[in-house]
Amino acid sequence: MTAAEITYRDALRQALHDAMAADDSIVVIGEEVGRYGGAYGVTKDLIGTFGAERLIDAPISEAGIVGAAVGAAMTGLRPVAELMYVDFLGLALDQLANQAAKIRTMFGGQIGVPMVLRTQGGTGRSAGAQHSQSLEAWVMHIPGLRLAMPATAADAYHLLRHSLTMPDPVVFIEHKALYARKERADLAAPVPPWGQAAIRHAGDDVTIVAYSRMVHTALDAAAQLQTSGIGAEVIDLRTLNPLDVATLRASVERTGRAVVVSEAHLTAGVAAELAARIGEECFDYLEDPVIRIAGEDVPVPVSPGLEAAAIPQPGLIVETVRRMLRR
Amino acid sequence: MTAAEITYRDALRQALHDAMAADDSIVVIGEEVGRYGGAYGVTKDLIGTFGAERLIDAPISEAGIVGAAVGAAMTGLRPVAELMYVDFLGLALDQLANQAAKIRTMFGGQIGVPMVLRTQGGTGRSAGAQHSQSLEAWVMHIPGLRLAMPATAADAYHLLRHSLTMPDPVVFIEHKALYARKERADLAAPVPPWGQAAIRHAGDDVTIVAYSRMVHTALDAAAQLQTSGIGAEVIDLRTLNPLDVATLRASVERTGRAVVVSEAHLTAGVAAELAARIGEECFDYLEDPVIRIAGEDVPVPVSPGLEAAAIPQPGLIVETVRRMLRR
Amino acid sequence: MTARPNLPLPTLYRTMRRIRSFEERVAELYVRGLSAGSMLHLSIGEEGAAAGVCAALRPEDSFTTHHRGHGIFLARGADPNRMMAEIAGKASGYCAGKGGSMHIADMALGHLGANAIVGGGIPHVVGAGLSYRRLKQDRVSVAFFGDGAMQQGILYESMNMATLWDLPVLFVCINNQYGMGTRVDQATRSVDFTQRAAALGLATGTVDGADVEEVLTAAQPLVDGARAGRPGFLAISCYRFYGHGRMDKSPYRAADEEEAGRRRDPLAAARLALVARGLSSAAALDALDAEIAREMDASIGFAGQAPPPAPEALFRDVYADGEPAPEPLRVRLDRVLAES
Amino acid sequence: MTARPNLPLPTLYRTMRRIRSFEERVAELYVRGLSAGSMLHLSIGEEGAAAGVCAALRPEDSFTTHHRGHGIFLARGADPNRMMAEIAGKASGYCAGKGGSMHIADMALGHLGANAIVGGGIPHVVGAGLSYRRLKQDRVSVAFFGDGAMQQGILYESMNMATLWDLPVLFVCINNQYGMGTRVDQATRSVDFTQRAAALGLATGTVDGADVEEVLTAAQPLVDGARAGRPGFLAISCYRFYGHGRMDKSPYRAADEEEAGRRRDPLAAARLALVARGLSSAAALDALDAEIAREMDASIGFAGQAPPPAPEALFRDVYADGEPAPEPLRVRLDRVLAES
Ligand SMILES: Cc1ncc(C[n+]2csc(CCOP(=O)(O)OP(=O)(O)O)c2C)c(N)n1
Ligand SMILES: Cc1ncc(C[n+]2csc(CCOP(=O)(O)OP(=O)(O)O)c2C)c(N)n1
Ligand SMILES: [Mg+2]
Ligand SMILES: [Mg+2]
Repeated sequence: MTAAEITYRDALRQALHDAMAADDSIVVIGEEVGRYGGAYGVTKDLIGTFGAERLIDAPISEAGIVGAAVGAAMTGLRPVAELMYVDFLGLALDQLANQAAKIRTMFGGQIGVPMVLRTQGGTGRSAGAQHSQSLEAWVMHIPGLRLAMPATAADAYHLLRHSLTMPDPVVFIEHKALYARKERADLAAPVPPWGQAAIRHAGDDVTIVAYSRMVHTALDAAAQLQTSGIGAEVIDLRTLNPLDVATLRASVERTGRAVVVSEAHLTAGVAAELAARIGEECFDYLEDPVIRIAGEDVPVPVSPGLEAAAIPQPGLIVETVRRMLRR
Repeated sequence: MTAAEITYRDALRQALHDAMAADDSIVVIGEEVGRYGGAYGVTKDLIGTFGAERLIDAPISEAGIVGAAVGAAMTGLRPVAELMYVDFLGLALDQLANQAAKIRTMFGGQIGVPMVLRTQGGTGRSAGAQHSQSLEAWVMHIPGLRLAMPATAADAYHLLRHSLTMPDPVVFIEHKALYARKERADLAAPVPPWGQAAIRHAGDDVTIVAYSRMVHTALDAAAQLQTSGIGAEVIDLRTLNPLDVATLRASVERTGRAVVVSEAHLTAGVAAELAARIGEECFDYLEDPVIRIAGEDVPVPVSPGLEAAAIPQPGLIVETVRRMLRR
Repeated sequence: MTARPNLPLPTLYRTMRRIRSFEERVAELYVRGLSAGSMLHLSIGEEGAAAGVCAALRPEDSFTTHHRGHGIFLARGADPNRMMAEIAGKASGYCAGKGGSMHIADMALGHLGANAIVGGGIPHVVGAGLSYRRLKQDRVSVAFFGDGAMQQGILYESMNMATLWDLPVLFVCINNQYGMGTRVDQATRSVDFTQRAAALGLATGTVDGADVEEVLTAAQPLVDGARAGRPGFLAISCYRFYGHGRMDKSPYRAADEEEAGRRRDPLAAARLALVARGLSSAAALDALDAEIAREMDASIGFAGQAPPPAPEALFRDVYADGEPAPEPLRVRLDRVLAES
Repeated sequence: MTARPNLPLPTLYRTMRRIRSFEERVAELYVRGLSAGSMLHLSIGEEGAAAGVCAALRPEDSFTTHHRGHGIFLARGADPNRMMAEIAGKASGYCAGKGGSMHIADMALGHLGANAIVGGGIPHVVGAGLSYRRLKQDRVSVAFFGDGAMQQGILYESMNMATLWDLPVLFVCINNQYGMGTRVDQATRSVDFTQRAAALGLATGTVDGADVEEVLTAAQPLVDGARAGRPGFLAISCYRFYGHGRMDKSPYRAADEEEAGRRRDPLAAARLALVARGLSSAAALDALDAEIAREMDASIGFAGQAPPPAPEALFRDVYADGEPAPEPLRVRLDRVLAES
């Protein structure tokens, strides 16, 4: 297969399609995943190919959906439970964090829970405070849960395919503002293995760490910085559990400066973990404090202007890097 | 009133008693809070004083309990919703994080949700992976929620009294291993205001930041370090929202070294936020990286030996500080 | 529809017309690109439920709604200008432009809030009921939600607490036959929702939302019962005339089903009845409709002109005034970068 | 109790005696300070429910239990030694000492897990039902839970999914009249739980847990129905003879109530019936009881001797073998401190 234009949405659908074609035990359980084709169209037409037995339209019962997936994963299926919005995690977190995440440990290793929780988050649609959150920190904090947050169509495809082969529960968080994003990608071409970050833009002056949609925000900033001769290395983490500390280290030891970018609220968010890690691992190499640029600590407002102001924009990253480098 | 011996448990009960006596609008809603007197005895006998109309025994419906408290807080009462274990947050987090925390913002400031969510967490009873967690990071990450985690009986009393006067939702997390802890305290004596940390042990060589039960673990370590002439300053944060950055700064700028201690899982936990903050705010003063000593990234096992090994112990803090100071 | 001169059909018609006229303007607001986003859920076809139930309430009563709550709030006397401004995300909206269509609320009119979480607002009325009883206030609180919420666990926890504590609470399920693309019988085998409520000890009723007078007639005793401490549940059957949201063309519904469904029109029925009973004339109703249309047109103009929230509003109202507020990113960065 | 020679009463008696005898030893384990913690929930008084329902299952069927699940697992043939070792937090326990009393599980015997979250294990049987149907396996999955779980929303979501999808699932509520200190009628106004399940379309049954044969008789058709794709719900009434947990002396229960409750003893009843029907003799039963007592005494010895988990076990089984494991604090600190 050669490179072709594909959207993040279609890459996800392709991944589900290919995985389901290859593995009979995969079923998708969620609201509107079948006939409707998914609130954001990711599962469109899959029911035609795989039938209602494998694309299971569920009632509006988030806790039940995730709980059912846990039981199915323990008894021979590989369920993909879909939460329409990551904001609904609060309804199903007991089943995810107390059940799926802990069963292998609590039961002394006799059984695992090979399920994937697919969901999407982030701002961009004026969807308001209950439909625009980035709650990955809740998941990253819980041992037993793998966590992937793809930024590109190629990663959307490969990380989802890989998630559907893993022995432990994976939370797979997409970004609503990326679904329509097109890129030239050869889905047959290899990508870095699960758990390894990718350097999306090389540079020696500063390391910008991001994931999901913020990778593109960081790349915009890097491009602007380039024009004024500043080399920003942009690292796309791809997965948050495991976290690729080695790649972060190698980059920051070289650049001596790090900016971490996350769309989630600043306080106690993923950016804090990244800053703490880099601070620990690269202390002797840092010429400046690790700077966090993250979502404001406010519920996301519906008003478009305020919504955009609530999350990191390229301009602020550029300005921050300039100030760090004093140029 | 002069100093008398009082337990953390009794201080909490006294706070509820005094607050309810002073404010008719306060009601307690939770499982076993009335006749039973609370799973850990905190509300013991209060039903006798205030009656079943104010100590409301609820069915086992965590989401409903918190949701009812939200509605009550919007309509004239000041409810104290009790979750028997913080581990049950996953059942009620939608009502806490999507409702209570966001209502003031989403509704443009026309109404607040003056409720207190009382709960308890931590290890110490071989209660297993679903009854031993420290999930404060989930709460700290969400704008709109105040967060208090008292370490002493005096703070248990005053922080709870203060929580019951606040205009916004407060999550008040007690520690199961502290309930029986006795201290000499004069509850009439003033304590630092809400949002201000307390220095529990003075020292110039290193700053140890902790909260809740880990304050006592840090104090044990500080005492041992003292004997070998190392001065460790132990800061008890008392509240995590707001976070008293000024006190952290002042101390670390003086000591040049910081160790943050938390019983919660290391990754994406409160210790990460503290390390990131100190790294940002005190960069030029730090002679060593900010070191995080936190709970291991594993579900808490029931076996007593493994349970103790899963959380920070004084010895590790002492050893770590010695290595930082090379003595 | 037999004559019930004691029922305020003219008023109910007016309320329903205002709702439909408003919702049509919401659609227009979106088309004109003036709405904040596209998550707009219209209640066209459900006017009978909103008007009928709200007519059974007193001004001091309160309620929460689901995401499809414009009509219910209008039935309670909302100002279309402030509603439309909120849907446009403007500062003069009911929620200062921060809540939008799915989070409209107004304490002055007893609106404890619309909710974007299916079932999210249901337990709040249980809490309101606790307040009213404890504060000795003679008030009822009503939770409005859709058929989809019948499959959310929180509903059962809430109904059980309401009966356990004898609260002045009413649960109203507006069954418009669909939850997004899922027909109600595709979400459950038990479409007679009243049995579930009855099994938990609630007084129940079920009614056709196409007849606004029937709705009021069914709602009144349940509201009165709730006021007396007997919580109730009312299932109102109607049809969602259009898509789930603005982007949804309902490809999952057959044309003839939609046609039949749209014939269950509470407005058309009320209009016929008013004329048949000589309570009004086609001409008078046309004039009324036109007057309402002008009022609603004006709301679009108002929303269009209204100023957006000021940038500093982002950090306002996260906590109460005077309490420590969130530190803006720029302020933090200025401090941190100034030093290093 | 009328004679039902076709029912295996001797076996049921043996099962119930083993449960009670084991639970008595769990209490002893705690008193001897050998248990891992004090959160031990005994099922004394509930043996009829465990023995009766499990007798209606096939070996390939699966189940989840609540926190009071020792008896159910024993009824499925659990090894008392490995159970007691787990309750003591020892490496040779069913869960390597990591789960303890509230998290015993054993895939070999179809035990999908006990749960410390009230209601937590209920949806898992829905998932198991989905697997069995999709994998064309003729198996049933049963969720055991207490009366307290009847107030957890997840139960309703689970029952609805089970009927919607025609799953081979059975929900069994062991109503021991209390949830901690809350009597069932203090948690709800509707104590006939079967109505709630019926309202969601489940086949229902209700039975007195003091008569183990009645339990089996009531459970069998529901299990068979579930196997045929008709999910069921069985409410079993019994009495929690002792406190909620080891620390609870049940001060909230009147002495006479407890006395009456303890007279609802499935073991005593079965014993009488066995002798009355000439299926056994007092002497034979005494001998059996003594033999079981020895077996259970041995389990305490086994648990006492058993080695605790090795320290490195802390980092094992968080993820599958061969997958990246959590980095121990000390390893991280050694690296970080070595550098700076
Ligand atoms: C907890 C939750 N789950 C899913 C959604 C996505 N969603 C929004 S509306 C809707 C359908 C709701 O159907 P119903 O309750 O019948 O209300 P209606 O839209 O028909 O008025 C869904 C699934 C949500 N907003 N919240
Ligand atoms: C979600 C949740 N809420 C509360 C608790 C605390 N708790 C443990 S057992 C129990 C009572 C359960 O009663 P029931 O379901 O009747 O089971 P029983 O103990 O009577 O067997 C409670 C409230 C819990 N473990 N999980
Ligand atoms: Mg609907
Ligand atoms: Mg019980």
